Amino acid sequence: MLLALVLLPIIAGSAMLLLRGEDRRLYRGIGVVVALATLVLAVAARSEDWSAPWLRAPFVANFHLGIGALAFWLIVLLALCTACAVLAVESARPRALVGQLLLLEGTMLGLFISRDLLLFALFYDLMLVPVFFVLLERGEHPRDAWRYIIYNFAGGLLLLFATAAFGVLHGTTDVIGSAGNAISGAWVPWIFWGFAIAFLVKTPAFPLHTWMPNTYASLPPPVAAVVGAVQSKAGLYGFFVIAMTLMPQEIARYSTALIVLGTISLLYGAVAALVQTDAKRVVAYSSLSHLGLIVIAIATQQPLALAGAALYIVAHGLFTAALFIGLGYVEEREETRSLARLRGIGANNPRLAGALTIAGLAMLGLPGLAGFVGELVIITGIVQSGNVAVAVVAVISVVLASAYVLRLFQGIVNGPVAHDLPVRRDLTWREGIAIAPLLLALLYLGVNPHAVLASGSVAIPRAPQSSAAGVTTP
Amino acid sequence: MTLPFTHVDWAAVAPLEVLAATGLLVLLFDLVWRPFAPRGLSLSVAFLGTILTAALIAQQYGTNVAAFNGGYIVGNFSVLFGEVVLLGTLGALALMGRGGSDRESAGTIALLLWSACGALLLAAAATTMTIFLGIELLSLALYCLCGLANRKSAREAALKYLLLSSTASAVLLFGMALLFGASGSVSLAALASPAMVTNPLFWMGSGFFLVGIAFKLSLVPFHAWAPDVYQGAPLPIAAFMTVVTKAATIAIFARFAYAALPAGASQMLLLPVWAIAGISMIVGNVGMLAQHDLKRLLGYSGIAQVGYILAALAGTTRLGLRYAFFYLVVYAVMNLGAFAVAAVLSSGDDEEGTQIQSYRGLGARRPLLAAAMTFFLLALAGLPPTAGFLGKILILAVAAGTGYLWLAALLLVGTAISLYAYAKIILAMYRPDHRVHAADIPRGAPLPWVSLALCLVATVALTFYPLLPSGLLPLVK
Amino acid sequence: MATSFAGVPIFDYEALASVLFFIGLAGAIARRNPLVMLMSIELMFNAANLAFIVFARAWLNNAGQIFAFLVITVAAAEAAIALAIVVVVFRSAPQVNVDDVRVLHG
Amino acid sequence: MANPEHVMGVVGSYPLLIALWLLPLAGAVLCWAFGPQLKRAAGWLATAVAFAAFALTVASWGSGTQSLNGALGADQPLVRWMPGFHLGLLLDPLSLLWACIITGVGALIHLYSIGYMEGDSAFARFFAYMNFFLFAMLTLVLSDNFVGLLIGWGLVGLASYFLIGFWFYKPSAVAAARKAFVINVAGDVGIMFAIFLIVQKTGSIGFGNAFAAADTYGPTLLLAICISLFIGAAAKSAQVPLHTWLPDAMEGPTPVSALIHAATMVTAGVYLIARCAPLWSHDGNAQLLVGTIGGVTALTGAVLGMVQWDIKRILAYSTMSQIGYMIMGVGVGAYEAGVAHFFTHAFFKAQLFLGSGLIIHALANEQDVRRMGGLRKRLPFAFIAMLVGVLAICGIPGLSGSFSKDAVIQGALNHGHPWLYAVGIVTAGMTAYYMFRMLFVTFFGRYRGEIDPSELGIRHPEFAGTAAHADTGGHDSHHAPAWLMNLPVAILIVPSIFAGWLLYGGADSPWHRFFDPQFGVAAPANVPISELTTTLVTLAFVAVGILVAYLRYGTAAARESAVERLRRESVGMWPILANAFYFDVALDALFVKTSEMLGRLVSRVLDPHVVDGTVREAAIAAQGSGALVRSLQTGFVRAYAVFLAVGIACFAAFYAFHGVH
Repeated sequence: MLLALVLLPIIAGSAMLLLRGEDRRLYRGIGVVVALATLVLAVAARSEDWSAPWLRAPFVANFHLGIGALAFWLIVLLALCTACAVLAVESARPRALVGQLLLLEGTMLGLFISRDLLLFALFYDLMLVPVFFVLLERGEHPRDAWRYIIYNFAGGLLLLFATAAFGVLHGTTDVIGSAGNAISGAWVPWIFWGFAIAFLVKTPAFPLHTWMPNTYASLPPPVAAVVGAVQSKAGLYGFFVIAMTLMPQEIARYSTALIVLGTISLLYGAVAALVQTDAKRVVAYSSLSHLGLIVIAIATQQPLALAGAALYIVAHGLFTAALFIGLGYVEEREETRSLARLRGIGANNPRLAGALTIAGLAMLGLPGLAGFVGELVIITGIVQSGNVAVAVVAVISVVLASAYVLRLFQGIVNGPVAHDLPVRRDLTWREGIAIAPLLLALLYLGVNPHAVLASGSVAIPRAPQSSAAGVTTP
Repeated sequence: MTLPFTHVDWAAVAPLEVLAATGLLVLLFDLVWRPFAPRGLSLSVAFLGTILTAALIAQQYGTNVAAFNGGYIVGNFSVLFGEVVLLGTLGALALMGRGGSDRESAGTIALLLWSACGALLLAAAATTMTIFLGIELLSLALYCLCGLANRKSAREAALKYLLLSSTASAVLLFGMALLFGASGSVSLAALASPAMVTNPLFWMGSGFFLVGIAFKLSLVPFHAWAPDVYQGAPLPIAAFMTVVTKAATIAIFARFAYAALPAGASQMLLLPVWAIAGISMIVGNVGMLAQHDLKRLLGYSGIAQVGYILAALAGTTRLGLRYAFFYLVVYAVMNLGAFAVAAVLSSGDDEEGTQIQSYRGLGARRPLLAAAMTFFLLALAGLPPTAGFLGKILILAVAAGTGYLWLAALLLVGTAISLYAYAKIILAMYRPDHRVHAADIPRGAPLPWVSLALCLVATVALTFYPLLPSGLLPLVK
Repeated sequence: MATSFAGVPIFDYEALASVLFFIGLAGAIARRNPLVMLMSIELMFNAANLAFIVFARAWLNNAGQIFAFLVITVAAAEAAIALAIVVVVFRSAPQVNVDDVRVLHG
Repeated sequence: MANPEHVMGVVGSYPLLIALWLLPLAGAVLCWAFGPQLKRAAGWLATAVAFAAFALTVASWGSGTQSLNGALGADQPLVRWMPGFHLGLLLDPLSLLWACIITGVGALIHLYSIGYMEGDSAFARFFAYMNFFLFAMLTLVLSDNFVGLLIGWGLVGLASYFLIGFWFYKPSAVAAARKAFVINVAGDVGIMFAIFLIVQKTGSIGFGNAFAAADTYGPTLLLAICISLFIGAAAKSAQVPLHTWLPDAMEGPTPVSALIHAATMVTAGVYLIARCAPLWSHDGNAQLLVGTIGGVTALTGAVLGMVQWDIKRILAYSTMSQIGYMIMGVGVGAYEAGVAHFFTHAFFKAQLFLGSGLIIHALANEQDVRRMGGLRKRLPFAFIAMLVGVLAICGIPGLSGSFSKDAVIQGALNHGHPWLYAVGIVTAGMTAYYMFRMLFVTFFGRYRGEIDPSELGIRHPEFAGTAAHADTGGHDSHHAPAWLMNLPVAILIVPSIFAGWLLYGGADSPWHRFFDPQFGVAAPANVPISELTTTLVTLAFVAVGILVAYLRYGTAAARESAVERLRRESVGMWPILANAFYFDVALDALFVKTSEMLGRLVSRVLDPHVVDGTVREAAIAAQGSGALVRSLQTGFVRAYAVFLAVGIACFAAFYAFHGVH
């Protein structure tokens, strides 16, 4: 069933790319069904473990699939975001877009359920491809596709190297989600930084982030939603299941460096978001800021911070996706994303305004929504780890967040109606349904975040590995 | 007087004989039936002969025969490299079925097969004499083949290849003479003696020998011929050269590096080769950045890819040889695939279709072709789920394991640059504003399509079922 | 291994072969006429041949002599192909100069 | 706090409490979701919800005041996030008091709003927000832990944001809303920070655990926690220097100003400090700091209140000043007095705002007192309402304000802060001055609404809160029956006058008996000045204030020359007062301008040119090397041969070198 989980969206997506016709309702329908089917499959296969041999030398690698605690929530997030994004697709050529979205989902699913480092690396690079093509065909400038692929591929190469070196050193790469595989030695710092840089590119964190604002601004909103919400978490997920589990000594040794990078990202993204004129870029830079907080949390290794990080990963995914989808609606209606031109949407589109409000409030960490819980628990953990100064910076960034979110949200929604922009009708049922689940999830997790919080503290496996079928030693 | 060679010796070279005879048959059939079945017949015969040869070689798997006084050693090594050579040959033959003029097609095919004979010889050659014979057989046929298109550039490619390759052959030969002087034997086995470590003749001979090898592998700074020749040569011949010449030469190099060097000297002796392999990864990939012709670009790409393969051999470990071989196969498949796409798109002798400009807007006009091309380019860059990804990771693992970290680092840098170059082509194919430029593109003959599909399947399949034969160690005696 | 041959030390033969080889190499680089370049390459081949024969004599191993014959044969074949290619390339050219042949570059 | 888990109240199941808490949320959701269908009924629905909540609060009185084994009040556990992170509801005398005011005064203001908001295009949305505010405020005061309190803290900020920016087509309202929200978030993070520190020490977010450990924090940590909490309190309760949002917040509809920015939300800081009394009682430095800031705020608010012309801004500064009193009271340790002032202030300030709302409503959104005058006859009910409010706030004996204000002033002295005592008395005098100034200018003399604004010294009518440019969405087209707005005001008059009597009687007063279990015994009043003396001195200052106001604005001569006088005063106002001590300018320069400058630096210089520039340079370098490789590939076969020869030479040199060695 795990195999089906990965293959279903990939096959459906590929088939869609090869088909003909541009029936929007049909393809949207198929896409939503597939995305929801993966959700069902993921829940059903939650305790499964599947493995088949791959390499025997120079290290053992297996096609080993399984769903970890944190991965499960990421998969739920991914399936949800994909379903919503597909539903929000509004293109004259929807077939390829939906197909690419499903491919993106499939590759990322593969990443999250990989229990083998090599397989992880494979999906890590593979998931670049659909986004690259979307950028190429639908991006605002081919330059954005370049930037995206070059940065991420460079990160992917380092991951590749680190994986290879890890395999040689440890003898097997079948290590994700199982205890007792921590490595140490003179080489390990190199391997660690290989992984870490790759993950920091993907997240992204300062100073490896410059691909991100362009990419997010350039992507069609549904894809931007999935990329910003879930793909950016691949690196953080990697920190959890790889860097932290396999190289605990290194992450402790270099925690200062990571904390510094995270802190710079935190402030850098926040102040940059304050002055952007492109609505999507505000969200992009805010992402830099928020994910910097998670990097700090990971670097402290404090259980509370990790629990918060797990929740914040999910929460950030939810509100980022909701915001990108919502801004997509705005752009589609007003034909611009410029904050200098947009205003007064709320007068004619109260439902859209409401959706943007909730998403924006979640982003600025309004108490009661999921983002707040994540921030609170993370920073509590940071303080517990003794980094009070970092916590001060973090709360400053929270204040800045309220400033840039309000600037974004008020700029679009409030003010007198902009008469030079077209007036369109409010959200349709379809559009509403495409964004509502994300907002409801934000509300729910804000009140009852227990399950997701718990996944962060158990992400580092302590129990002995369950014996996997089909694995033979070389 | 009795012949010094026995039945066993001739049996060992039976595949070569079959392949050579196939070449003759092609000519013969062409002579007789030319008016009725101009090209299809020649191609069919050539295919059958090549496949028969491949089957015969496959039968030799697991055997171990040192034929002709150790001049031709059959073993798993020769079998596997021989199969790669034949794979490349089949790929090139498939590209010949792409339409265009029938003039001289039988001759071309025959020359191609004979050239492949030389390559097969190299896969098993274990004396300098057989090596020289193989290289010349391979090269002489290729000189002609390069010029076999009614284009100025093809003739120029032939001339350049001829002049430069001959010079390199002479250097190689001179190296062989010095090695002979050092050991008193043409056998590579004699070189493995510990006495060689202090013999200046051996060192100088190895140096010249390796220059010759490096030239055939088109390593920097002996690479200058490669882009010109690949661009000028007819498309199937360029494909053939990138795969077959490389496979055969790597076989020779591996045999020399693994089996013919005295213990203790090998790392220092081969250091220049690793160095130029590293430089090649960078120069080859950088060279791709400013290119406007696909064949030329793939020529530069080949320079870098050979560098990757050699990086696996660095340290001369058993595993390294396996991964070098694996990457060679992968490279052959994805490279042939890329050439197959180009073959579908270009028709006639002028081969205008290989201009990158003509790929503009392909994504909209011929989505399948564009997707296939993208796939192969990404494979060359090493993105999953292609075997290029797995090949690279294995090479990295070997380089990490043997301590050649600088080669691994150069590989990473080179790969990053290469994606930049490949992405340029992909960009040209998919850029929306290029949609209008798409010229009318021919449907293409079936054979290249088949080749393309097979390469595609193989490139994916190799990722998940990697072909990593054990027992690949080359022998000299 | 014999150290001299017909009263001349082996080293001298080696030196001669080397000199011939490098003269050939220099010629291959310096001359513009492809025919002269080919002749220079032949010179390099023959330098190797000389070395083979000398070493064959020195080691009392006739494989070197066989090798020399092989080289002569191959060189003949190569010359045939080379001349054909040169003729094809320069068929309509006023003079035979390899520097005129550079459609392919970059 | 005898029980080991350190839960403050008696743990149990209290459905009434949950109902009381969630009912306004349900009302809000209903009004929001079905606004278009409900139309005017939305107002009645929301009002009914508010009254029901008030009824539930009263019904919960028993559980809120119960006491069992040292546990006071009712505690209802809700959800558990993580170990140490348990959320729940707590109803004890303190929260009971706040809940009563929130729902009681809130219900009256809801009723008033039905009339005031009549005809507004977003009528239902307004009531959804109002109910949402009730819910948020109840969350704040009913939580039994800091996180729940912070959630409420944030949500009231949100409700305030929505309601300030309710007329979102007005750019000034939008800007005011944003400013209020951002400053409030700055306060939120202060509380957040306190939570971090508390969790680090106690591993729990519950009030009980935090207070039980009060004597184990050590002076530094305790001070840090108190300061962090006070940042939150200061932002919410408009304490200097985080007060600048409150005057701007008057952009919201007047009922909002009454409910949120006078009676309830802005007193959350008072609640917080009263709630955290165990912490403050352990830290003299924190008491001094908070008391001082309260005093400074009281004084600043009064000074600025004296020079305002917008009726709502006068009331806003007066609110700020009165909250300064409360903060001063709870800050120095006179918790009962501070809380009492909250209690009385809620009534008379709500009444003042609602009264001003009557005027504004009647004058078609005119808010500038210079353009009023002589309204005593035109709006007699409003005059009575305002008069009672003014007398109460000035501390005229017998009215509610006098009891609580004197208690605060005396409390400052009792707890050893003579300077604050003095400040309190002086401020009382100033309060009397500016309130009577407002009263005289508004209700006496001649109506000045027809006079050209420039003659009154109004240079920029569009900025002065006049109705000239305020488009309030067809607000004037309907008029609700007058009783809808008058009734709540009339009801409020009663407690405005009499609520203070609860304090009468010193240690035997109902007030003290109610709060004794909460705050314990007050500090021994071992001071040279008796309460009676204090009252008399204060009264003297008040009398002076009233007299000055009368002389300047109330005499017959002053009324005659009102136009000329107002013009002169407006034009001649000192810039430092006109700019409200430059707090806005300073905050803007320090934080807003700085962070925007940083943002521009980052996104226009660092990002494109330095960070990305490095990568771009690398790409350009790669392209350049590509061109270099291309140019080396000249096409001359002899050049290639030269490469070959060079390579041969290098190889030969290497191997010759190693061959010889």
